[in-house]
Amino acid sequence: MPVVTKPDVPAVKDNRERFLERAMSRHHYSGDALIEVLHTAQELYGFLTPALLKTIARKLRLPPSRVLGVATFYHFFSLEPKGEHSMIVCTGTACYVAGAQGLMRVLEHRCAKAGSTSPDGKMSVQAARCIGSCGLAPAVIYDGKILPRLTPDQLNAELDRIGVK
Amino acid sequence: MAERIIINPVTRIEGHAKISIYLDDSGRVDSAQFHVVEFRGFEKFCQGRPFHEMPGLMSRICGICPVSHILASAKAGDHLLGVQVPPAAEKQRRLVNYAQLLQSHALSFFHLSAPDLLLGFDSPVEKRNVFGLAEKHPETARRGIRLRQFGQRIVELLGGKKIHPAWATPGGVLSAVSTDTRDEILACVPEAIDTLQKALSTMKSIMDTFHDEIEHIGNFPSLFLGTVSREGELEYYNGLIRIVDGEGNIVADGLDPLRYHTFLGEASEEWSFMKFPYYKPLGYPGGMYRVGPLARLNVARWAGTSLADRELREFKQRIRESVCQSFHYHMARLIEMLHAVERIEEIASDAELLDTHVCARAGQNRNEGIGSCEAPRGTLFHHYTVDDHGLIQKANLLIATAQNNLAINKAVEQTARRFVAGNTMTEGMLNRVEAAIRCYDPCLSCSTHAIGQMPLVVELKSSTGDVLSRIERG
Amino acid sequence: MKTIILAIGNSLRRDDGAAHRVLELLESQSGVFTRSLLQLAPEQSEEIAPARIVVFVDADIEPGPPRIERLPRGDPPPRSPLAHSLRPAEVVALARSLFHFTGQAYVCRVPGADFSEGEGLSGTASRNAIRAAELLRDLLYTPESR
Amino acid sequence: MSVRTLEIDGKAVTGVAGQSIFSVAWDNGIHIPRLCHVGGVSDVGACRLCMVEVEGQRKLVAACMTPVEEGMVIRTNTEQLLAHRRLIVELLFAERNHICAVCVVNGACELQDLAASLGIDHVRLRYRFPTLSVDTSHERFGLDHNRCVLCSRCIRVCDEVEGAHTWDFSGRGVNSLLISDLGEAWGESESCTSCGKCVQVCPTGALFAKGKMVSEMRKDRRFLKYIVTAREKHEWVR
Repeated sequence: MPVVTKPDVPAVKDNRERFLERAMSRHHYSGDALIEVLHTAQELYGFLTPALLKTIARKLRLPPSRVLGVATFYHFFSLEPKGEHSMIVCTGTACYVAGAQGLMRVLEHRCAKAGSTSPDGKMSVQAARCIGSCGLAPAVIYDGKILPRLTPDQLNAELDRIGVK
Repeated sequence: MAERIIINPVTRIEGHAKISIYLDDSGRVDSAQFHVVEFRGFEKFCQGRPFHEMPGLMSRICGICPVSHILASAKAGDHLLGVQVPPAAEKQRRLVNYAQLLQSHALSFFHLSAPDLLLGFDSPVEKRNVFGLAEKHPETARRGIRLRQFGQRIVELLGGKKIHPAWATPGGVLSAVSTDTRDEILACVPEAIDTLQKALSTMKSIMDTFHDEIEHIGNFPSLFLGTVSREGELEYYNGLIRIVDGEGNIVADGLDPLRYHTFLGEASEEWSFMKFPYYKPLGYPGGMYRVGPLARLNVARWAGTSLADRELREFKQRIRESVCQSFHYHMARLIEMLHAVERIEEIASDAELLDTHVCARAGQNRNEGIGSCEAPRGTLFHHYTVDDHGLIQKANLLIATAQNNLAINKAVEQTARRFVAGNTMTEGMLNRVEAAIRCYDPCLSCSTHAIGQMPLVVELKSSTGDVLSRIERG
Repeated sequence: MKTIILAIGNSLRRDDGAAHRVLELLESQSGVFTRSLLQLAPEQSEEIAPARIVVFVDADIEPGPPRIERLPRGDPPPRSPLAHSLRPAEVVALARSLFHFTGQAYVCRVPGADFSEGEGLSGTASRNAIRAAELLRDLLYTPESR
Repeated sequence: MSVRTLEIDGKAVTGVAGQSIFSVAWDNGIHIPRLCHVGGVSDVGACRLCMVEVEGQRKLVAACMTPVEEGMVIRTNTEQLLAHRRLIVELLFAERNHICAVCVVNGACELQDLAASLGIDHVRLRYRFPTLSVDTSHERFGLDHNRCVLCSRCIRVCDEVEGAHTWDFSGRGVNSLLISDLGEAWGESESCTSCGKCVQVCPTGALFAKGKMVSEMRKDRRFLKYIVTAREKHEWVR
């Protein structure tokens, strides 16, 4: 019963529904596994559509409002398509003191506000509370890779390199 | 333009107003402007609110005539629901509307205007006030208070509160009237009628002494707009709009208040925050019209109640055709009050008033609702646009004082022309400029009432902006 | 004979409603009647007539400490009204000439700071309301009036 | 059922094991302020208004979430507690747009009553004035987020008594918002049975019956107890 709308149309057969189903079945469709299932769905689809949430709620026999509540509570889950790349700015105390706000301003100016994606879909920007690398402050995580002791100029150069206009 | 006289009277009470009189080089009055800073927040902050909240919200616009705003608002709500309110509810609404007219007019006549009228415009300012009146005519002053209390009491009995009652709701009203309430109302009627007949006969006996004021305070041709019943009687709650010209000829008749925007335009001027409504076919500012007590008597053929009819006939004979003199607003208020008391008696005697079915229930059936009624100061329109879930998207309020705005300006200008002589300002001139405004009993929407209001300031300025003289009083 | 306290003001204009707060702060006491009003109208002259002491509590736009003043006898200062409310002195003058009021009249001023649209008092007005209530207690709740 | 003897505000009282401090206090006429507790559904300790002092404990405890223990000495009304409560209520007022003068439950609102009883006449904090919507898509009821204090009574009564679990919170912290189902308009919710229980338990005018005007709405504060007693004990007592 494919109710899931596909964020993009794959050339090959889409196995994602099957993977998601398998994840739920592994947890015996238990409501307690909601967060794990949401994780799987997010990894498979990149973001959580209303249709996806509805399917998960029905399979796990949970009220839809709780599923949406959980999905919006954690910053990890996204209800909008993610950008091609992501930058997570650490705004923990050490990074803040070392100038995280300046980095955030650069990203806001050139890409998007924290928590959203640039209009061209190129870059998602997020803020994090302390990533535990205070020695590298201020730090930005670019596609899972730490960019340590970053200055606004270096960040600008990095964005140029990635191709952000 | 050489000199400018500025009267800066009401800054913190009921909005902000200022009068500027412009003199030409020879010291004669060139023009006059009545500036108003009206608090217009209501049209903005009701956006996004459910329309059922509107009567309660709109009643907050004014502490003087909250009932009118509730009624116009509830009627706009009726329109959105597409229902006919139950007869008992309509009777309650009419009753309270008459009661409010009574209390508002009583204050205007007995306490604001009577000192001018009964003591004379040129009597010393120390005595020409409500205390001077209390000294010389204690019985009139006392009666005026009791008449106002009667009106207030009805509003309180039916509305639950005197100042911001919230009892009318889209579809009807909230509760039924008890027999005790009805009896209490009826018991007060005879004294009220007596008070008004006495005041009318006093007023008629002194009318001729005001020849000068009648001729020169706000006497100019204009259109008059008011609501009449299908039979052409005085009507305050539900009727059709009629417009007559300065000679009493009907210019337009049978206009549906729900289509007000097809015949009324709203202009604005940079020197005032208040709108300048006008009659569209005659353009701006040629389409100047007046509303309120005098306008209603001018558009109606009959009052529809016996005592008021007799007075109205006499009034119309006395001044023939249509009445253009603003001064007659005072007399018109007395006749309207008499009519209101007669109608109050009529409604209170009707058994249907006590019916307990007072609210028609329905869901929203339209996206646009218009409600209109006659407020003490004139015709009032509330116009709401709502989304499919009943949330207000746009609200337009056309209030009586705004509709008299052009006429008030004209009256001030004309009065100043007559009573301003040279570069000096006399008490008499000031009195009469204020008297010209007082005819319309303008209500400039509510503000604070704290101690420390700005005094009345009159400034005479030279062309270079120097203050040549200045009068200030509390 | 009784004491009447009239609180005047519009609580939708923030500190303009300070007088109402003063009333709330006063404990009820036998022989003391209180009323909250938006503004004074002629009919208040009849209401206050039977009182021995009447106090008008009102917000004040002039800054300074709250204070209670005795209203002088005699006519109130003249004015030519365009607005629809009366001043305390006017209500008292009416009460004297029409309803045989012979009592003493006071005005209690509660200075405010913020008279914009909205509800709730500013810190200034709140403090002044508390002080004004104390002043009223001193004036009205003296041993002989108990 | 084993009995616990303790002291609340200097008064010797008894409760049964497992009973909350809040409940024992109320049984004994000591009314601890609250916004999130409502008799008939589970407690969550969300509003923090019922915080009390327990002798020998450094931290304040939520009376609704703490079971009574033998020999406890509890104070519910100290200066410190009152100051906390005042601050909590002021925070609630500052957080959203609570305008009593135009509210349907003006005069019968638990938040308003609470503020009055705590002597709050102004808010020391800066108001946030968030732009929040009103949802009147439901045929009979409306939701005004401006007046919501996030007490979650509606969520619990819908879940535990009605069994629909239409409501929940989305987001977190200051961005929390009451949602129905997957965030669609209330009127489009598939799970809502239109029973109106949430409207009755809402302490403010956030959930209201449509068609009510300012100050007109009065909520039935006893109905939930009636339903729950009927369901659990088969006794229909008002």
